[in-house]
Amino acid sequence: MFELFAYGDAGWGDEILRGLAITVQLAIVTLPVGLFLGFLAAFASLSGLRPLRALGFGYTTIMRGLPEILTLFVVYNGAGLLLNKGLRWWNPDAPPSDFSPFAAGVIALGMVFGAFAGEVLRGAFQSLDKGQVEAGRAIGMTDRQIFRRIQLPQLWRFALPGLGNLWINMLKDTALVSVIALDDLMRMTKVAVGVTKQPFTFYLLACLIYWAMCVLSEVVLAQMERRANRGIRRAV
Amino acid sequence: APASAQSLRLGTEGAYPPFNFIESNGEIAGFDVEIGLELCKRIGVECEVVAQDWDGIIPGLLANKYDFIIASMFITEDRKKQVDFTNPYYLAAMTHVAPKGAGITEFTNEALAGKVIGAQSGTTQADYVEATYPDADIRLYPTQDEVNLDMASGRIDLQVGDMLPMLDWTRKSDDGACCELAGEPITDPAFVGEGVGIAVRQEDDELREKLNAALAEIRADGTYKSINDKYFDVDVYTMK
Amino acid sequence: MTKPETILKAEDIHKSFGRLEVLKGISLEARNHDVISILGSSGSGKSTFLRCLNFLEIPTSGKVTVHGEEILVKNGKPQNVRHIEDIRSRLGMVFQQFNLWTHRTALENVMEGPVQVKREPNAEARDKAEALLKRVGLEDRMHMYPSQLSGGQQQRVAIARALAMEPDAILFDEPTSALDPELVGEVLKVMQSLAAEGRTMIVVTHEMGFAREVSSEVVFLHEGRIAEQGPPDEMFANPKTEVFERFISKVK
Amino acid sequence: MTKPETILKAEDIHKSFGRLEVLKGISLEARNHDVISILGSSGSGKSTFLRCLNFLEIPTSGKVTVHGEEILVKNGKPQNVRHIEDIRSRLGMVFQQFNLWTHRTALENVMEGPVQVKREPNAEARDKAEALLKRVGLEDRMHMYPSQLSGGQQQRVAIARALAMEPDAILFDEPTSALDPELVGEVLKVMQSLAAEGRTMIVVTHEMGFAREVSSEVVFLHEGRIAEQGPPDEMFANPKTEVFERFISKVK
Amino acid sequence: MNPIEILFEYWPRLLDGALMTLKLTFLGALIAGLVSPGLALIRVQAAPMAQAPLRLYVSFIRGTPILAQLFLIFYGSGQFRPALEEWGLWTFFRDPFNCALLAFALNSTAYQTEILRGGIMSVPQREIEAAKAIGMSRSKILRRVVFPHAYRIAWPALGNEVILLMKASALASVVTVFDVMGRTRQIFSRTFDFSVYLWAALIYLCITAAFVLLWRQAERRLSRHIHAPGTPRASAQPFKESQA
Ligand SMILES: Nc1ncnc2c1ncn2[C@@H]1O[C@H](COP(=O)(O)OP(=O)(O)OP(=O)(O)O)[C@@H](O)[C@H]1O
Ligand SMILES: Nc1ncnc2c1ncn2[C@@H]1O[C@H](COP(=O)(O)OP(=O)(O)OP(=O)(O)O)[C@@H](O)[C@H]1O
Ligand SMILES: [Mg+2]
Ligand SMILES: [Mg+2]
Repeated sequence: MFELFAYGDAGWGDEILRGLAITVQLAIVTLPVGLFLGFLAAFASLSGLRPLRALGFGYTTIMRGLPEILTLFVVYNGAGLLLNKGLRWWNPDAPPSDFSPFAAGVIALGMVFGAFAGEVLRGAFQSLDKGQVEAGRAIGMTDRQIFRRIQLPQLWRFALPGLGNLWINMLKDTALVSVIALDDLMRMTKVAVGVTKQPFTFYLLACLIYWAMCVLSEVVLAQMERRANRGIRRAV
Repeated sequence: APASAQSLRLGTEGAYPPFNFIESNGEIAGFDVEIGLELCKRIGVECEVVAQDWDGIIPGLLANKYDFIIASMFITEDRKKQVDFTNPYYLAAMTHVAPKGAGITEFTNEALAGKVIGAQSGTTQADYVEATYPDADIRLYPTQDEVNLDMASGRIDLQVGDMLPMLDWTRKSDDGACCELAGEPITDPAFVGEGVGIAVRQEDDELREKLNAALAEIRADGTYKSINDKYFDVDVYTMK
Repeated sequence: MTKPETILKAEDIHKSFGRLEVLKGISLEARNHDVISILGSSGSGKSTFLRCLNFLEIPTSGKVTVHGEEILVKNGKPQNVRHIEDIRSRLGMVFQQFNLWTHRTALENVMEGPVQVKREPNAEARDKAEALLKRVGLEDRMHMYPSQLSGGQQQRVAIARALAMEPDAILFDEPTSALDPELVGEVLKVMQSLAAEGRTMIVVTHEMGFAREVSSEVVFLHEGRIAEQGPPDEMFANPKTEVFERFISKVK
Repeated sequence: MTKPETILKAEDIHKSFGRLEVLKGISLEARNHDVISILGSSGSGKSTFLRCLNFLEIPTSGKVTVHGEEILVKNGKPQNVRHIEDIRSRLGMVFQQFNLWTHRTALENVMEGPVQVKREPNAEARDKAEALLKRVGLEDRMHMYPSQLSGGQQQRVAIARALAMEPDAILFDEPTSALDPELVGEVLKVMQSLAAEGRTMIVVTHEMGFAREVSSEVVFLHEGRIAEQGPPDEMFANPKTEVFERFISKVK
Repeated sequence: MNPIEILFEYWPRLLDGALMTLKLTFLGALIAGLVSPGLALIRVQAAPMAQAPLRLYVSFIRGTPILAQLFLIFYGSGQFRPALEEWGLWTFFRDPFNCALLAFALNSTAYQTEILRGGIMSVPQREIEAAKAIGMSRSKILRRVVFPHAYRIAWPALGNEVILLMKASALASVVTVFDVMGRTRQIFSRTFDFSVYLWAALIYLCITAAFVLLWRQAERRLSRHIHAPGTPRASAQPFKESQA
């Protein structure tokens, strides 16, 4: 049994670890992309401009309503085709360019993360105490000062739990990239199953690895939340 | 990619033993891959092997994720609309596979109505099953591996697969021992077409010509045969 | 004492929310050392009026003048938007719910305005803030966060915060009504001492005691209009309008 | 009038939260027609004591007897757990925050106890509930949800809900302190009329007026003990303890 | 082919997929909806030791990709066929639909339990006290006060969960259950026509939109007492006012 997981040519330990590395890389690269999109979406939906608001609303609503796997396929299959068509149109002699599964994964997962994060951030903005904003106005602060000095520092505190959940979801969603042939943890597991014919063993192993990552994330997030709430709740 | 490139990428599935599969050291190997790499050598380029799930294998070529597909793909009219094929590099037939002692002898829609029939999704086998047995309970799997896995665990009564991999599976693997080939080989040209070819993008005529030339070369000098013999008892190029 | 000088003047303030006209033309003048109590039953528009004075609500029409700086509003559009922040920094405001910034300590709450709005150097602002917190009896709570303070203490921090801007006048909107009865006293004491110092204050309140004993003028709002106005002794002794009479009898 | 009969008796009630002893042995007896006001500063244990009477808090030790039914508590374990629901249905309770069931109308709130606990037929319970709501002046609000009622109205529904159980005594925990000053009057009026009817009531309150004029006995709690107790006139006229004297001076 | 032709040729397959998506979602949510109230109560009330297995289950489900869970149940059960046959469970696991449904129901149960637990915990303690104060029994309090409130509070979150479940059902095709997504991939691998994805997106958005409308309707009904017309100013609770 244990030789199955051995590290090296005979066992699957090294393949699965390599898959895990891809999974972690994918999640870590996606996070800033998703957060950036999330902030854009939140600002768009809170903006005073109607078209911008509509854009923000459309993006968050549609992306949240579509299965992640559909988004992934659209990006992976569609974007590659479009990219090449676009390039040809620009320069008929352009060499066909490459659109790697990794990039597709980052873009698709980032778009999904961004849509949800947009809502989390918008909600956090709106749950900031209006009284505190008024107190800022009442001493003559400008809107920018109010945003920077009062809203932004507290935004983090309100948004952190929601963003933490999104991170964990995204970590799990990376498993979907296995269907577009990125050699992540899930795909390496499938490969191992294909060869060893031991589906239960290997899928369970994969589950346990994902679980461990999520539990670890939860621990770290709880720590961050505690820090963010310093001084907010009573010590007792 | 221009055929003059120094290196090319070879796309294959990696879940279709013995033609293409992933070994426990993570390398992709198999008949398709060996032939493909040999052809690269003859053209004079380095080749990198890229694994791609079957579902997306043609889109992947069109999106330039690799430069040609050598993945036991039948040359069919539908596929020709999207990609160009080289000359066939082996001939093939499809076959039914059933659990040993299942006693299925008649292969008509009526006889198989209600039976659970499996095949890999997106393949000519799947097309064949769907067209021939509309009244059966048809299950389509992402990979051939999974069809086999489920056949071994007894979820399906019958499957249709490529002749050679099925031969290999039923005779050489442990889990394949559950099952045996059933009925006559399926050679209906409407499904099997002209045989199995290498797919390239339609604009890459030069690459296609080079591949054809290299194929003829390895066929002529016996390299093909030595690879063939590592995997099969018969010469798959002629099926004789 | 200097001679009475007009600090804040509101002329014919109107305010509607949608189709509901809440303020129907209110004028009020506060001179140096005035302590004006605004009374009125719930919904009469007291808070709205107070908030119009420093443009937390933009009046529908009217004119507000603070220390010579005037803003005229027509059709809900202030003519001199630039001056709004200026006027706000000249008028301190103390809210019913204190509205302290929960992510800052008491001291930081008090320093924020001077440093960020008036651009005072940090050290200077800190000294002043410490002095002010001592003034309201909180020298030992300066580094606590609002959530660690009682309501009465929070409200005293809010008063110190308003004072830190060295305002020409301070507006109070029911500063004690969110407090437990026992904590009311400490805040009223601070307000009383501010009045004794000669600060100009406008106070919306339900505390009849304060209105009677501390204020120099009482304004009674009824349905968006000033129904009665005058020195407290006179007004409470013989109310002229029936509504005010009923109001006094109900509240105590 | 019937002759005084003991309705509720609490003997030597102790209550600790963790290591904090909040009640340090309190005994109290309420007879027919008694209206007992419990005074005390914040944190003195008034609410806790009241909640021990109907076991919303389980005392650490002591004995509560309601109408002959007694529950003895030792080491935080009541000896007669079965009787708790019984005792509760004999003691009405009116909370500071009203605690109406927000998902039921006023009428449904009042009917809930009789129908669900006392198993009265629906129609009968409805008639009674309607009569009670009329009694507290809410005949035109019966089908409204709590969120559609003012605080004073909600508190009156809560009183009707307590009355609907035909309790032997009603406990009030600061029934007016969550109300706007203007709404206090309506609730006090209803309570006054209940007292006049001869209902047995135990009232935790900050309303000195009510304590003085309506109650037959005043109990002053200080740090978990009864510091002073007696008829209101006497107590307010000459407080015997320093703490009570200080208390009266602070609250008014 | 243009998008319309694709739809014209393949609509029966897409419709078939849509029905499967609905069936999986509805049955999965329903089973979870029946099981979760009991589990939620355990989560709120039971001793920590008694909760341990439940917490482990919820944590596992929430911490692992549903794709992995699907594979684990479907292909994993195949590995244990002899044992399952012995217990008479193989007939259940033999059918891929059952396996997929089991995975989704297990998944949704975990999430619904947590949501409902949150709902139960945010029932105003005071209203429970008021019920105790008139002498209601525990079970009555649950039925008359706690659950009506908890469902109202949890309703929007439960709706979200159903939508998430519907999206998750797009993975069913990996175990040969062909929902909208499965059909779409099948059509795409035949036509390589991108527009079929757009039709799939449209189908999902329509299902979601219809569901959201229905759910809102029900929510409005559940919260009559909050959105009741003619609500006066909440003068009763000066604390709540400015926080709204
Ligand atoms: N932002 C708003 N939108 C709509 N109506 C409002 C708004 N703010 C206040 N009102 C309405 O204006 C009227 C006056 O409100 P205001 O808060 O000024 O009364 P108030 O005298 O301060 O009462 P209270 O003593 O209860 O604080 C009320 O009828 C209120 O409902
Ligand atoms: N559930 C609890 N856990 C721990 N301590 C509590 C609890 N309930 C009350 N206390 C403490 O018991 C003491 C008495 O509280 P209680 O609510 O009875 O006071 P009170 O006299 O009613 O005050 P108030 O006038 O503020 O309502 C307080 O110090 C309070 O902090
Ligand atoms: Mg107000
Ligand atoms: Mg209390």
